Amino acid sequence: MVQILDTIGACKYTHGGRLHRALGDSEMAAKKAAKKAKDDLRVVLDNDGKVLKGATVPEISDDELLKIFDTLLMVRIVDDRMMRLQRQGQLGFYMKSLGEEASHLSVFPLRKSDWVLPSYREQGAWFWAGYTIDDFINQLFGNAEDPIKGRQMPVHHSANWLNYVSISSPVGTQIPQAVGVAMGMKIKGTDEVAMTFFGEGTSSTGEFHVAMTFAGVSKAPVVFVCRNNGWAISVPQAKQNAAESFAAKAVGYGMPGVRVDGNDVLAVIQVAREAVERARNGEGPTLIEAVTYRREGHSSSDDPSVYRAASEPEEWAEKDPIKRLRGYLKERGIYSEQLEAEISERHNAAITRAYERAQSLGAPDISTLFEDVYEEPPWHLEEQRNYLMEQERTRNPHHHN
Amino acid sequence: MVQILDTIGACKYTHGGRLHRALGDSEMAAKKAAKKAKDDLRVVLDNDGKVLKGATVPEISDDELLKIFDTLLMVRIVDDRMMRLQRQGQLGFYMKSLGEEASHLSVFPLRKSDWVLPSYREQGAWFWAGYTIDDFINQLFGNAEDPIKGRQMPVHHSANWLNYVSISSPVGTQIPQAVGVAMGMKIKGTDEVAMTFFGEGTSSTGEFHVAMTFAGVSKAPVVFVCRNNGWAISVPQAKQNAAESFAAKAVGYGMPGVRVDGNDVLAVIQVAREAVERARNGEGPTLIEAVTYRREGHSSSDDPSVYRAASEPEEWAEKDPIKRLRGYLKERGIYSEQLEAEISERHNAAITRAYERAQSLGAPDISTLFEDVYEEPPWHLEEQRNYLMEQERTRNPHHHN
Amino acid sequence: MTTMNIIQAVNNALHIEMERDSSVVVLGEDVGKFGGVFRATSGLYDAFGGDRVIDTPLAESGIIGAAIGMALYGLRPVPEIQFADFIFPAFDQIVNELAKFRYRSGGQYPCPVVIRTPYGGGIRGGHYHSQSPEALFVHTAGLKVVIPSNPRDAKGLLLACLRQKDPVLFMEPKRIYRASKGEVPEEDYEIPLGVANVVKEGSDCTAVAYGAMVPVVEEAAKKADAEGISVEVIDLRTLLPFDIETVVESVKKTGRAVVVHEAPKTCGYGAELASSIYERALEYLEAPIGRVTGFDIPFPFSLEHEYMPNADRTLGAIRKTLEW
Amino acid sequence: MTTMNIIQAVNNALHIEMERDSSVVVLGEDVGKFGGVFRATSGLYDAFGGDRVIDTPLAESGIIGAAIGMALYGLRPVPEIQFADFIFPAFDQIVNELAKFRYRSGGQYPCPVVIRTPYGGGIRGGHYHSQSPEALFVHTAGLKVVIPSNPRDAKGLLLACLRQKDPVLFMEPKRIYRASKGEVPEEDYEIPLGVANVVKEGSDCTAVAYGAMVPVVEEAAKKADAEGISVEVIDLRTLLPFDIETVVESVKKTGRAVVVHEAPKTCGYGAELASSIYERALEYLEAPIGRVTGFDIPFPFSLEHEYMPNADRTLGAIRKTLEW
Ligand SMILES: Cc1ncc(C[n+]2csc(CCOP(=O)(O)OP(=O)(O)O)c2C)c(N)n1
Ligand SMILES: Cc1ncc(C[n+]2csc(CCOP(=O)(O)OP(=O)(O)O)c2C)c(N)n1
Ligand SMILES: [Mg+2]
Ligand SMILES: [Mg+2]
Repeated sequence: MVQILDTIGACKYTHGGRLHRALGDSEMAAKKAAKKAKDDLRVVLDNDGKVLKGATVPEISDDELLKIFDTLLMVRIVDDRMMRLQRQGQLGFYMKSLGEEASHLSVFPLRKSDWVLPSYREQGAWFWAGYTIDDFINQLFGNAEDPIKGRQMPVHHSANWLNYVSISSPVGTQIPQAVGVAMGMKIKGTDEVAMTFFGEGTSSTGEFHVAMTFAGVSKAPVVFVCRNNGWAISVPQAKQNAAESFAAKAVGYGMPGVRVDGNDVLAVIQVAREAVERARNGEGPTLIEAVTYRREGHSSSDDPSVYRAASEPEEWAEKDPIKRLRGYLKERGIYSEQLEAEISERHNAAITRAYERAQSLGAPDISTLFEDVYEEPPWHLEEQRNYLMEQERTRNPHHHN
Repeated sequence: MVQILDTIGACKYTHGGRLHRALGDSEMAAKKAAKKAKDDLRVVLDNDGKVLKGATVPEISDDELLKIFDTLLMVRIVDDRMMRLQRQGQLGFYMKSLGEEASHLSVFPLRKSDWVLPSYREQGAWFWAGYTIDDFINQLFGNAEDPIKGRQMPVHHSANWLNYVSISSPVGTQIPQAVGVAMGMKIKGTDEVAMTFFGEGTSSTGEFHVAMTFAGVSKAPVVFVCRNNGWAISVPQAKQNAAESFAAKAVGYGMPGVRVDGNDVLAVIQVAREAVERARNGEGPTLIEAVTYRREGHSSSDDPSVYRAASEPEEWAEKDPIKRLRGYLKERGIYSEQLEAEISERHNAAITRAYERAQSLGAPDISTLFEDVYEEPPWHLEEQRNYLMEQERTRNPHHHN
Repeated sequence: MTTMNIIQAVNNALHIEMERDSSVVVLGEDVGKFGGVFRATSGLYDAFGGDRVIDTPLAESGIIGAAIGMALYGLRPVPEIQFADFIFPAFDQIVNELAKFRYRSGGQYPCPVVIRTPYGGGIRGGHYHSQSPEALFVHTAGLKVVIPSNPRDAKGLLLACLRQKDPVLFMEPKRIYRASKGEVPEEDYEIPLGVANVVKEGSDCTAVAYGAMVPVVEEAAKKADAEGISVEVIDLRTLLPFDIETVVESVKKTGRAVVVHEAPKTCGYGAELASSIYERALEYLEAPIGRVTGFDIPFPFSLEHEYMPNADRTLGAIRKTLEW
Repeated sequence: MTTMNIIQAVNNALHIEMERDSSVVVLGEDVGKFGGVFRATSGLYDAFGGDRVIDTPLAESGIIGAAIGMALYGLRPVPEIQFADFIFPAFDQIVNELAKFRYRSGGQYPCPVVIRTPYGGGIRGGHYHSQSPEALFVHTAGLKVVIPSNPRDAKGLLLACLRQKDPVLFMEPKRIYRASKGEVPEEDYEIPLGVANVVKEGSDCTAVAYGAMVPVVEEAAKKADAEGISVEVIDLRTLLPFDIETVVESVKKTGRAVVVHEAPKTCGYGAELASSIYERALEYLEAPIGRVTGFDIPFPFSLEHEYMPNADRTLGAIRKTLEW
């Protein structure tokens, strides 16, 4: 970052005058803004869960707090169990969120009628909205009860009953789509809001830019949540962005950009609430940068030891979002170890049940291969289906039951 | 713009504290920076060509000044003559630069070994570099002496002997390419610079964003010149960008963004010089926004009366770049009407000569159709060429001679 | 009935459907007050306002991305891509997103976006205002591809597209945008997708084309007639799913076929059409199927007239099937 | 000779060429310290430094756009697209820019970029880690398309690509990235583009494939042998320009052909290959050419094994050409 600051600083403007103002002024202001945007970080809780001096605590009821705690814990347990299944060869692929769970709760302020266009690393958002562990695990297994009929790799969920839109692998495609949903909301004159998630690496895509541009101009009710977890597979954030922060990019689109401690669930909710309010009130889009850290590999296929020091994730463990929330619940007097044990047990039991059923189910029926390509299969798909049905069945080399 | 300012202002942050700083601060700083970036506009000359009080005048010799004047005049004359040819049905298509000519002189500080990746509306940059009126008109006619063998529509020049890269119609594609050229310069360890031009509408493309991102991160020696001429065909700049300015976008990429009066050739040269120096010195990229105005239609196919008031271009005529430079030359005592008449006459005569020859030449030979697809035509192109040669010749319905 | 050209017919269909269905939204570059660079959306802005006729920023991936979002949300967006040559920045949104949304969501998220775009050569547009990229989209499972060749079809096919639930690429033959004029019913009507039109019956050779190549083939058929060769001319209208039955029936009757398109030959649509015919009617074929196409070169400027398939080249190919 | 798999062979070719030619530059996502998600660029960063082995921001259009700029400037960029499924954001840069630069500049600006990308199914990758978009690029005049099927070819073909001046899409069959092992000369050698490899001679039917389908066809040929059917197996190696002579010679000899690829059938590469064969050898053909391909659906996940062409389906198609 020092290098980048130098770049800006090194630009010397020597002219002055009335109309011909030294560009140094705007340069300096821009630099200051960028620097501020980097330094400013909404935080409510310290690393132990104590409220920081002077911080305003967002209004969240005890019940809600416990439900949030429950959800974060659920993500962690699910992640742990699923990765173990993956390591045992039971599951082809998995992606964890370890350390990033709080950022998922950006969806806290949303209503049932709002829409979410997620990326692949926001399990907590799904669980918060009511996506069940059965749905979740059936999707991972791509079995006959998978809500998307075994059509996509693990972690590519879709739940139209929740207005959670089908996850795509090509990163960033959901961002302009979210703007389209929000433009639709505006056209229809509702007070609904669209929220979309993506990683900081994904902010480098053209999709991010066109989405931000469309949103700025249309003032569509959309909230952009950039999970800055420091890494895009092996590429560190400094190789994605020479600006002071990701939130600073909002300046270029005429919308507010906000940085929040993505490991502090209270701060995340506070910032998300403000952004959702703004959108709902017709005040337009907001870019939120949730500053967090991907403490494990990118996915089950990754080995981060090749490209980063082990000490890095260790340092971030200090800021663990569950630890901090736990501390806060204690402060607030609504935590007990027994409670946490019960929650864990409940989730573990539910996972075991869901897993047992999921792995007992076969793949969807072969004829489903040709469904949903179009509303009705045209002749060539009928022909291809008939052909395939006549073939001897191929063994599924990956079948786990 | 008022609307957009409101959007930003309307975001109210109520929290305070030490770590938990009110985001209002960075919001305000960002807003201030954005506003400054809009207000700050490098200007040297007033509308009559008088140097503004306090302005620093860039060092440009009298000879150079006269050559600049010559080039601007040439663009205007060529534009006028070519559009007349188009109206007479002699030319299929043309694009004028009326009022924007000064912005072309961004190339003034470049050396022979530097590279330019233009868009389609910088005739002056080509002429400045030495592209001849014969090359220019032969390209427009796509005739046997067209440097690109009649391969592209009018105004899509290419001159590898000048390091001016082949113009493309899909807007924005040249921007990441310019970054690639600059990355190449950096890899080879030269002190060369790449400059690229594009319109403000084109800043909405994904290409702009990925180029700026790559440039910011790589610190490649590239200068981005955004000609903000107010319109992208029928779409006004306010529908492309909700930020305070186009220069403000630089903040999101960690590079300086500079606004300059694009109708003041001295200011353009001053700003370009600084940016080129920075790039040459290894200090990285700069985004220049040259604020100007497209006083005529987008192209010979356009009719701006459908979408904008006639008063708008009239107002901008006040800021005419040639008028201002003429005033300055007078102030400096190196202008005479006779001189201008001589320049005009020379260009007009050269155009007439070039046009006469250009329209007397036929299209390139039919066999050239199959050249340059690959270094050597593979069998299928040989086959297709032989097939075509066997056919009866088709009349060229557009041939003008 | 009124006389309309293709642009007017498209415009008329959009008017009718926007009137009938308030969820129809038009978006794209210059489609608003200006009414589109070819004037296909002319008058819509005044009739339906800036909320439903949206001038977007200059970014095709944004246009299609936003259209997808609108469709997911329940609207019926009709994005315009100013020239088919400029569709490629949106290619990812089209082939990876639009085409796959219904499938990948297990049927949860249909995505009825109808993309309109003018395509094709013959207007002195050079590389980037002339391309015919239909084959790329036909190869993309999940899309339908429709190309009308005349005003009547343009209106009826577009209305049919707007009333079914699959994503469609609706490619408009800009070379004959104004030149193709004809009687068009003023009322609301649909021409079903997937049904070809036998433009002219014949017995010696089947010539299949679509879009701007239909009149070219008709001209060739007329010339052939003069030589005593009877050509059956089929206007495919829908490229995917295409009307294999009509085509194969015709070829079984004539025993010969040529396919004509402007796009480059290699891996062009003609390859598919020919292969499909061979597979179903090899024993009926008296000669190899002729492919009259553009060349495997970027679309040229000065020599465009030599590049474009014309009646003579088509006639030559027809003759060849008879002389083989 | 050493035993290598395809990844190692690709890596070896890159090492050799970067050593030999200082203008070769590798760029892409995760290609640096990490050595690429498939490890194809492993060790290059340490050997040649961050200036020539560049981890880029996450933007394919930027990767190809920058590569084009480098090539114009005189370097020899070798961008990696992490999966062929992610090439579409760069589609415009590839089809409108890279493919057309030499032509549109009248030969002034050759653009020798070699894009490497793993493609294909069979790895449980679902929609977006399995696609085979080769036909789209074969249809794009100005590009060459190369797909090796084994380590020896991978190295020799890649070295040949890096030493000619046209843009190439070099598609690597990731399903057999590691599974395909074989003896590879350690020294520098080239395998010429445009020349197919007759993997196995035969007399009853010609089976043409490329990439990961070559071993599938070989397996089918073995099974066919057991039934007394002699199959000639051709590995195309270069899809454009393809070795029409070898293919047509073979079909003239055998009188029958099947083409096999993973991509969807409609407008797939098989359509071109089949049409080209019919056009040149119709009178030799005893039966329609079989197309054994993926289905016209987005690439599936759970039922991938039913989607992928396999030896049995290939054998079925071969039998059909004999029984017709
Ligand atoms: C268009 C595209 N290019 C490349 C990839 C391969 N890829 C998958 S995830 C990823 C990194 C994404 O990083 P980031 O956006 O920071 O999200 P994170 O994984 O950190 O949550 C890459 C390069 C992809 N999925 N899509
Ligand atoms: C990718 C792409 N989309 C659309 C077009 C059609 N088009 C040509 S110029 C233009 C407007 C460009 O405006 P701007 O960038 O402001 O440049 P200006 O013409 O004002 O110089 C448009 C939409 C194009 N050439 N390329
Ligand atoms: Mg990340
Ligand atoms: Mg403009």
